[in-house]
Amino acid sequence: MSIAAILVTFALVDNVVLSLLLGVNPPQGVPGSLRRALGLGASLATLACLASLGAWGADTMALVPLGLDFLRTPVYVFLIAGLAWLLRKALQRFAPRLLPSVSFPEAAVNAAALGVVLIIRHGSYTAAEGLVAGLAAGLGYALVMAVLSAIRLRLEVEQVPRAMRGLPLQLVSAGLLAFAFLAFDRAFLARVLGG
Amino acid sequence: MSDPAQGGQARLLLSPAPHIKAASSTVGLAWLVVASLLPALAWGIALFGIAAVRVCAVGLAAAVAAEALTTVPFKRFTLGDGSAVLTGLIVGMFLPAGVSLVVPAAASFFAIVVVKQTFGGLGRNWMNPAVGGVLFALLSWNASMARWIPLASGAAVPPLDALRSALAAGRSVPGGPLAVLNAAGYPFSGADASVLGWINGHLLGFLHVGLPTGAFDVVSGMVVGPIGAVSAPLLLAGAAFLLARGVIRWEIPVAYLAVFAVLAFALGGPATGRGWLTGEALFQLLSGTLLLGAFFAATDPVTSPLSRAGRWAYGTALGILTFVMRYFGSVGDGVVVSLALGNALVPLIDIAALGALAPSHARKAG
Amino acid sequence: MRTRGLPRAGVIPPDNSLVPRGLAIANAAVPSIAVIPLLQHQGPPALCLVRPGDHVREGMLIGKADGPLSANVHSSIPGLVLEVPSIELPGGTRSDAVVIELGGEFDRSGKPRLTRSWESLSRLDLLGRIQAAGIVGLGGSLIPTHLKLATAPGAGVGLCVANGVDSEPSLSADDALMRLKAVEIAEAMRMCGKLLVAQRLVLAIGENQDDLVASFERIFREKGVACDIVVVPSRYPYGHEELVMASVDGSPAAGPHESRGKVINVATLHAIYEAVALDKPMIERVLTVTGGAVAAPRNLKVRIGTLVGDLFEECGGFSRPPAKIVVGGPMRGSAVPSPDTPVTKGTAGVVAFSRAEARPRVAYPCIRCGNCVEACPWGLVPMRLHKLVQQGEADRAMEEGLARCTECGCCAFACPSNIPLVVSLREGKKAAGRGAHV
Amino acid sequence: MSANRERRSAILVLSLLPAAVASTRVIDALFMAAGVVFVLMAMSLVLPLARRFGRAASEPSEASTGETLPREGSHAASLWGALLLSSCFTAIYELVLNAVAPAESSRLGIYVPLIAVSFLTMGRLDALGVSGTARRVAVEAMRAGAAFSGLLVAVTLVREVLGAGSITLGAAVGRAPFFRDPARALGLAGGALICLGYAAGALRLGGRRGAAKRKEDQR
Repeated sequence: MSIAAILVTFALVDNVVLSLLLGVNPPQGVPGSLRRALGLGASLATLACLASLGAWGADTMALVPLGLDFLRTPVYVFLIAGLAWLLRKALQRFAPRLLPSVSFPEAAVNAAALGVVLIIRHGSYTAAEGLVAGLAAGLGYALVMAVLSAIRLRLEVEQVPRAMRGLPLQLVSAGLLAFAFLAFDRAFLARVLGG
Repeated sequence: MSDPAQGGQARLLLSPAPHIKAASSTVGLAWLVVASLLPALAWGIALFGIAAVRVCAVGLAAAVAAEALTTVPFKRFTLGDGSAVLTGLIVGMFLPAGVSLVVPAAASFFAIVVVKQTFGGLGRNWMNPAVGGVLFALLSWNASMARWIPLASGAAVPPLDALRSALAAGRSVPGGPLAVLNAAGYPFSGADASVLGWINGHLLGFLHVGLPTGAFDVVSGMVVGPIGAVSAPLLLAGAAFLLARGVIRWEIPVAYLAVFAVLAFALGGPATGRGWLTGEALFQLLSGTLLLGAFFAATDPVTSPLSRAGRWAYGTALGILTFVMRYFGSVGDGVVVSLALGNALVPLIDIAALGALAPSHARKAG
Repeated sequence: MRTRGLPRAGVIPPDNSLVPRGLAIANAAVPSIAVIPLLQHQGPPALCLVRPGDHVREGMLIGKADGPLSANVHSSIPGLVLEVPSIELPGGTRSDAVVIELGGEFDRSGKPRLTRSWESLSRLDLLGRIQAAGIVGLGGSLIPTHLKLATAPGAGVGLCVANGVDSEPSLSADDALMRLKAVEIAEAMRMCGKLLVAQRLVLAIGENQDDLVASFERIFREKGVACDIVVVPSRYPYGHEELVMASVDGSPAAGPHESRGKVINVATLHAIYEAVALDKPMIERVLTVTGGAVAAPRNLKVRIGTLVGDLFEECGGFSRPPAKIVVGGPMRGSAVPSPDTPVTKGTAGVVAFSRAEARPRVAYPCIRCGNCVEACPWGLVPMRLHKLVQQGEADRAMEEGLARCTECGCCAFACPSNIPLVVSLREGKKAAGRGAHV
Repeated sequence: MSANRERRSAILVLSLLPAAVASTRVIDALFMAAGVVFVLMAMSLVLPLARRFGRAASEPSEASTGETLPREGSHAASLWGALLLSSCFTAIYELVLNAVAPAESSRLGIYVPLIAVSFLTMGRLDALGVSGTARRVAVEAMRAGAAFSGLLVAVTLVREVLGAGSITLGAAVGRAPFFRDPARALGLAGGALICLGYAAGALRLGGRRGAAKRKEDQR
């Protein structure tokens, strides 16, 4: 698969939020500011890149040769948790200014990263392709989160039905957006890259 | 003495400033748009017959029923504002006449209930209800959405679809989309032959150029297509009426169509088997639901940006999206899905253009 | 001379000015009863110097400025003080008012006055006369004028702008004043230039008044005043100080304009001239009486304290029954419950709307047309601020710029859904101050 | 109290997202629900034991739901442990599913391993780990699992009937005859999001009704 195909696939066609439904954070749902949306995207891009690399290493060096692929889930989970922890420590140490806008130890990002890594490993990509895929997933996540958080900012001031205020409307909005994103399907991918 | 306080006259009004108002009013805007759509709808009904009436009637009735069901129990009476009727009408006009009647009903219902009333009704939805409803139909009933009613000339699919399948089959010939269609044996009407024969013979003959067969059909709307989208002249007339009355703003359709035409001309050539800078912009502009979408769905004030700069950006984004979706996408002719994506971008465009919608983007005082 | 590059802002209200341009200013009859509020300015009310039963002379000080932000109040007619009740002023504030019954002799009116030379006066003396005369900003600010003209020694401002742009649609009192008293205004500009040690004098007028350019150019040439004339777009609210300043120095309305120069309304300038050259306190002003219910709308020179109802009598009474009477202009003025409210220093006009004009309008849902965004001269998003306030998020509205709202009314004027945006934004400012929910 | 309730239903709905998109047929929903219930129950049984052996980290964690990962402090170790447990139980379920229903296992694909980091397991775990007796913890876990399963099956049922016109239970496919033209869009990811949006709204309405009723009962 070409680099462009991987980018389009992971950013648009198999968008983390809209087709895997991963990475929406429980307490507030969609982020309440664009800054935070982009921070989440950056966090996911970094984490998914590193984790896909790590997962590739673990698979090729340990799990597959030893016939331990049933241990993939715990290994990936720990890999991602550990990486997130390390990234946070590193940021605290070297760039504390960035801390408020990125968010490493977050369930949403971790679940999304796990999803991305699982897809990458299921699709048997190479290490380099995995890196690009992780980056693309982060980009797609940032894009969708930015759009959704702008929609959220707009809906926040409207008098919406009380039962639907907040999370329910965010989900319905995400659903409508997911419908629109179906424009980016496999046929689209094939035509763009083929034509 | 005509002192009102002592003259026993009616008491003076005590309303807050400002005490004068601009002449514009939202009352009846939606009804004006409905009126402007009727000629194009009538054309579609004339072409496709009773089936078209059925589809539009079901779409309209479902929209009105859905609006009534979601508002009347809450003591809100909004049917008079015309927005539900407009939504139902546009949904019907986007559909082919041969579609199963479940489709207009479900699309209108989805449009009103999910896309609009879930968000609190008119003015609060971020996606145009009709666009959402038609998108839902396109995703749900793909096969039914391609059930066209053939014309007397024998044409059974829209020229755009015929072009697509001809190109997909590798039957590209030099000379543009109509040449491809003619080579593929697409039937055009008898009127087309006689009108073009006259034009080519009497007006253009001495210039040694000629309009390709099918040009008259495509321009006049004697083609297969969605009920309300076939007649370009009547759609343009409706749009001109709305523009003249100040109901819609011109920035969005102008940017939309211009960007799309430029892209179709510059980059659309290779897709139709020709070189760069040779794309057939006019054929693409007049085909499919582009004019209907650009003038009647993209201009919905609720789902378009607040500022002038934002409207230019929105129109441009729509042009790009529609180009990409029409040439590479597979959801309908790419207009509806582009409008849906464009609607989703509007809140972002507003933030960028106004810089005042998010607290972190609040303008500095001064 | 013409300004360009300004953001397109504001609105073009329908031209309702029923007073023909160039119609002479008529003198209103001296009222038999004058009601003179002690609060006619920003800041605390003046201290009352008279008691019921006192006899007052024309132009006598009856209210003494209470602190530096306050302004003197003078009696506009000679006569007997009947009482000093508390009355409600247009807009809802309350103030004590001295009620005077006309009687006795006029000290000033009808007597020839000598024009005093002011060139030799020191800046302090000049300022003292302005302060004593109780002059306040007549363009709407109502800030005591001597505060604006007082500068620290040696620290002059760059610009001194005379603002002749209509402050409100339909109000042509300033325009009439400029046509009638151009020489006096030019003279007052020189005074202010001296007071402010201004490097540049500018007269700003609206596009719709550009026939005034030639006459002012001639006067400036004759008097040897170095003064530029700047023509600003005739859109409301381009008469606002900040926008006038932006028009004059070409930069967009940003930052406190006070540091770049001073903008003084022409009516204020005329009052300054009268105070300095004629030793006349602020006891009368020119205002516009108009509206669809008025038989013969016109500009009147009116004594402070005259009741609004009497002004309509001056203009031929009502041609049709008034449904709403507004003190001030149609965009920002306050509707009053009865015409028995006095003219104050800040009253630039009174409008009597007929029933057809005052028809109340039903509000419809916002359809996000963006008209209010285009109309707002301060680049705000009124519809979003309104919704924030309605949601009880007034503090967030302040963060998003509500504090910059001047309540000019452009958004509500432009709103096709008749949403009372100004009311809501005003509520929001109050609520944000309290930190409470509306 | 109501804010807490709100937060709980938010966790419930959001943890449903990946499971809901994976389940386009009722049978998928049953298998996903079984997995979640299994992991939840197993953890609620093992965790108190593990805690008894380990150092009792009895402080409640500060941000609970948003945090699946240890930051600092005394509960860090227990969170790492919980993560270990949940991923191991998930791996066990994967193995079992693969053995019992290999076709189903490959259909659900990556969504089974994702149970490990599901907000529900994590969110519960926080509540579980810190307070209460083993029995209370088990009851809590059971209640959460039941809510998850019920909602997932309900949403999937709606989506399958309206979106595919069928009801699939195991190999048996029931046709819903009156849906000759099913709205396929509901079977897509967007359909899952929209259905869950309404489910969240309904939960809130139900919660509010319930709270009002309880208030009345107390009077």
